[in-house]
Amino acid sequence: MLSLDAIRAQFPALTQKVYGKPLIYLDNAATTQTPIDVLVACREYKEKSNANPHRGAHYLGVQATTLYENARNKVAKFINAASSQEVIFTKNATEALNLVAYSYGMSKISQDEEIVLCISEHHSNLVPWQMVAKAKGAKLRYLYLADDYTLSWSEVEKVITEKTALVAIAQMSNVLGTVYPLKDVISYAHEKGAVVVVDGAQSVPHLQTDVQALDADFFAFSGHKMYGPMGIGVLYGKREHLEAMPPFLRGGEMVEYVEEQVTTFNELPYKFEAGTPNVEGAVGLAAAIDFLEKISLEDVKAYEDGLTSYALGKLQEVPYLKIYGALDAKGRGPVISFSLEGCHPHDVATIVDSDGIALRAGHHCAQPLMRYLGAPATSRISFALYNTKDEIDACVASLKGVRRWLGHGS
Amino acid sequence: MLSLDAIRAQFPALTQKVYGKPLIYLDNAATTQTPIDVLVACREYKEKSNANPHRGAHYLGVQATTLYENARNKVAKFINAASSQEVIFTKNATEALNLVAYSYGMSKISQDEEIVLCISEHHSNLVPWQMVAKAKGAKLRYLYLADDYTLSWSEVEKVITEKTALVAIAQMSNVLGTVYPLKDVISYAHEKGAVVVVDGAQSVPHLQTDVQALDADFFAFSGHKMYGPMGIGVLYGKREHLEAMPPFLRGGEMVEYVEEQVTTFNELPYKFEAGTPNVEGAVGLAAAIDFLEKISLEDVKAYEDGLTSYALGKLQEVPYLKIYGALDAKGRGPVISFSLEGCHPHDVATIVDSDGIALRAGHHCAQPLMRYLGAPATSRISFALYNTKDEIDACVASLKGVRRWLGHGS
Amino acid sequence: MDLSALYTELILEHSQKSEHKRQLKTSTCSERGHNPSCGDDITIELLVEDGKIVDAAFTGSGCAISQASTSMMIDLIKGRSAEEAQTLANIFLGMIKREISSEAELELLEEAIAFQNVSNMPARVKCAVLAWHTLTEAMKEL
Amino acid sequence: MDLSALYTELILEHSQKSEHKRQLKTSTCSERGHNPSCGDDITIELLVEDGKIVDAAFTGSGCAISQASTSMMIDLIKGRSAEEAQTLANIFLGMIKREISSEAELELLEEAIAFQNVSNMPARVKCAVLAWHTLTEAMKEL
Ligand SMILES: Cc1ncc(COP(=O)(O)O)c(C=O)c1O
Ligand SMILES: Cc1ncc(COP(=O)(O)O)c(C=O)c1O
Repeated sequence: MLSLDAIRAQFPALTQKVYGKPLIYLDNAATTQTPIDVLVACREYKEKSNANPHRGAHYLGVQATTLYENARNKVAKFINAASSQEVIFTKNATEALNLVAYSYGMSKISQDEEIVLCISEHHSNLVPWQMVAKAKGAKLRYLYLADDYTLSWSEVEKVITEKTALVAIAQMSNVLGTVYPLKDVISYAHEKGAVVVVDGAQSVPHLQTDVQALDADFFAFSGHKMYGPMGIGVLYGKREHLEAMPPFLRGGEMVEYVEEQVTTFNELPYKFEAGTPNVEGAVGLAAAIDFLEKISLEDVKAYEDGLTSYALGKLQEVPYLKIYGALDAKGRGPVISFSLEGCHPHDVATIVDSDGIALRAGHHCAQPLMRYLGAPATSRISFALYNTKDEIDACVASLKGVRRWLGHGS
Repeated sequence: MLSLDAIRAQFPALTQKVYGKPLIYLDNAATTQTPIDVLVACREYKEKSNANPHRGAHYLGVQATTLYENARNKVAKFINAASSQEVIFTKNATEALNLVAYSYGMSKISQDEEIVLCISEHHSNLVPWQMVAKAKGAKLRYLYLADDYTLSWSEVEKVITEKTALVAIAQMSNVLGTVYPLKDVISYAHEKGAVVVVDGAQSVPHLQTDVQALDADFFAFSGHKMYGPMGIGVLYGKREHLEAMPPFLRGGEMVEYVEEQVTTFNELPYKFEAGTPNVEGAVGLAAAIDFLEKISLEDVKAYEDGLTSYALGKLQEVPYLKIYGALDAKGRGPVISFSLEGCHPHDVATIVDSDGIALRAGHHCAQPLMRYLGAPATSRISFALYNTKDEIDACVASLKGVRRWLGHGS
Repeated sequence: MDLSALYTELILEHSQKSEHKRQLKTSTCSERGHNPSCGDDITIELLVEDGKIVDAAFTGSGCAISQASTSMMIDLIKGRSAEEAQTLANIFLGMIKREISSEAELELLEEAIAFQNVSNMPARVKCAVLAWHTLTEAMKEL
Repeated sequence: MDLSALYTELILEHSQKSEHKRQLKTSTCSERGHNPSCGDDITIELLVEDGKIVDAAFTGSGCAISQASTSMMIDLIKGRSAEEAQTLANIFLGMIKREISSEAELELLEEAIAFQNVSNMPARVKCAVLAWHTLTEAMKEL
């Protein structure tokens, strides 16, 4: 593994000061900072290869097409897809999940079938399914969590049944950090005849992804949460599903023959990519994958697990602090939500912000979970491979001062 | 106006050589090259302000939100929207047009109503309407063009009728260069009770846009065709329509309250922006607008009209060359399609490419128009504000050699 | 960023225990206001007689800023006419948007002038103005 | 880029007037192949008797590369067995993908070896291989 200093040196954003203090960025589950290699790859693309891909019989057009398709191949290998034709570029995980909801959900799910979600789903893997359920007369059911924030097998067996047409679930909760036992859930769902849509937005930067080993039917994630640019996301889908699905966005590139009244569609993956794609975004995502693979996801995980363990220990020493999630780094990712008694998370964020520390406060786009937890909002810290124990110490020290600032004594 | 040299100096991509020859980039209707100010703005955002907007109560979150909303305000002013709440960021023009088709089209258009398109529409403003027509039992009708590639008023009166629910039309054709008299068409369509969706992808970089003067109901365009980044586009919609429309993509940011079974939606424009937006794309688009406004669109138009006039004259001197489009720069933009007798456009593109000249060959995502013109494909050159008469001369010289390369004598 | 200019003793006092945080027995109008993204959620009740706000109170939860702002607002408007209350709301909102800076006008806000600093804190503006927007909505029912 | 290595006299001759551009009176199988994005659109007809391609022809339109490639392919496969034709198609496709470079194998392609350069031109690969993919599809019907 590279040294931490060497890694941090690759992130220009980490050297900045806010309010005259060194930035401590602990909002990585919202979006990560970007290494220089990604910035340079995007810039080089614009300066040396910029063109509309798939359209030009000229030099730059060929360059752009090659870079774009190389990025697709890199993603396919990174997540171990059987074929790069199963990799569709979208603008973010949200669009990827909507693609599945509109194209698969609206065409394959029927009245009285059931769609199963986990109660911890992010709105992006929840609101689209509300739409499908409502439009098709299907029923939305939830997997609820045990007191230790895990998903019990009895809950799985209770909720996923022969009636289940589709299960949509995140691999890692963006609030609790819980990593769900998806391999087992997916195999069980398949036994019951359901397809499974995995929201990998949180897990991809932290765990080795293998869509074939998971046997996921669909798998969605975003570039900007894994050191890549904004504006690029990925939907993986098994070929058999993608072939059978109608297109979603329609327009240039995704067609074969267009007549005045009818259109035939292009082959995979182009059938699902309408309009000019974000080539620079794809190129940046490929560079982010190179960056991650150079370090290796195994080392990333080991390092981040260390941070998580350390932080869980330290946070528990903070008076009046309650953690929402497992207290052990095993089976969870580097995302820790908590509350400080008597302190609204928004005030907590403002107070630690004044020390240069970026954490997040709110419902984290998981309102049903917040309601289930009985917390209108929480504070959340989340780590990337560039965070340090010193930063955790600084955050903990700052958190210890919060109650005083809010007039609760020390 | 800035000097041409000063303008060209701002585009790093224009200094490159291909096959050892200076690049002559004449494929601007597909995508434009990017000025340094845009590259720098995107980079600075990533290094100094990168965060997930609308979510953070921390310093960077505020920065990102401010930059993103400033970009929206800039776009609103640039197109003269009544309010920046009417400006929705999408990934490209295609997504913007699909948003209107899915949200407005699928909810407001009924059986036996008519959707009117122009025969020159780009697939992105055509295939979505085929979907709506088919799903809703509506009828798709076309405005055909006169022999001089213009839209006659009698055609407008014939095709747009009381039955018309929606007219979807580009302000400028990406094949013919024709600029349609949209102000009149829109006012006539409004009299008949139809709404009008304007595809501004080609016109925005060349003509001053004023959505209120046009009285367009919807107006879509892409950043990458106007010197901005890829992965960012815009949908303008009149507030009254947007308020009444259901959301399209669903997920984070676009919600108000999410319960397990039902959701209420955020106010405009957020209702239509699901998931993490492409902030760097929006920042780059804002920088592109600054770049254009520093020169002034009036000057851009005057300069580009000069190029178009010059090119039309020179191309007519090329033996066996036929232009598809008006031969006069008036009423058209800097996009010129043509064929060379006996030469397939793809071969034409390869041959001029070997001289470092990028032009485009194919159906230009307008197959119904190609069929209407009786040409399976054409060659196309299209100008940006950085092209020169010398480049046109070089292109014309190269074109003159094409027939020889293909064995047709000189 | 100067936290002590934000979390002043006055603001903390109001946020922690406000005499106005209660329910009215009878009210002329009430309005719920919320910032879904941060979870602030308050309901304001007014008892208006002959155009005068004779009683006012609030319930709900939220951050220190939104709670204190609501409490101070009620301090200020109780006993005033609905018109005066609207004028004060306009001044408060104008102060936060930095559109109003005249000392004379701002002084009319009395203790609520303590929120002037929030105009420099885009992330907290929504918290400070929630009550005042909600008041404006409530009074539309009169 | 060396145009003369692409638009050779041989390729131009085949592209401009091919004796194989015609319709068969009777055929065993026929297949349409197209590259929608560039407009190449050809139909290949085969007359196969006792496993042998006794006649073959094509119709349609496209660029010089696709037309010449189709014409040379028909030159090559006429009179051969379907198996031999398939082997030749595999060699051609392998040559373009740069997976096959053995001189001995490539020589079996005879004139069609002229397309070897196209393997350096990603924009034109589709044009060169269209006929050969179409042939493969056509022979699946046998
Ligand atoms: C007229 C017209 N409309 C729509 C589009 C689609 O734009 P985009 O591919 O950026 O979505 C284009 C360009 O490809 C165009 O020329
Ligand atoms: C678990 C989870 N799913 C989906 C998303 C949506 O990702 P994006 O906003 O990039 O579309 C997020 C992040 O916001 C997330 O944390």
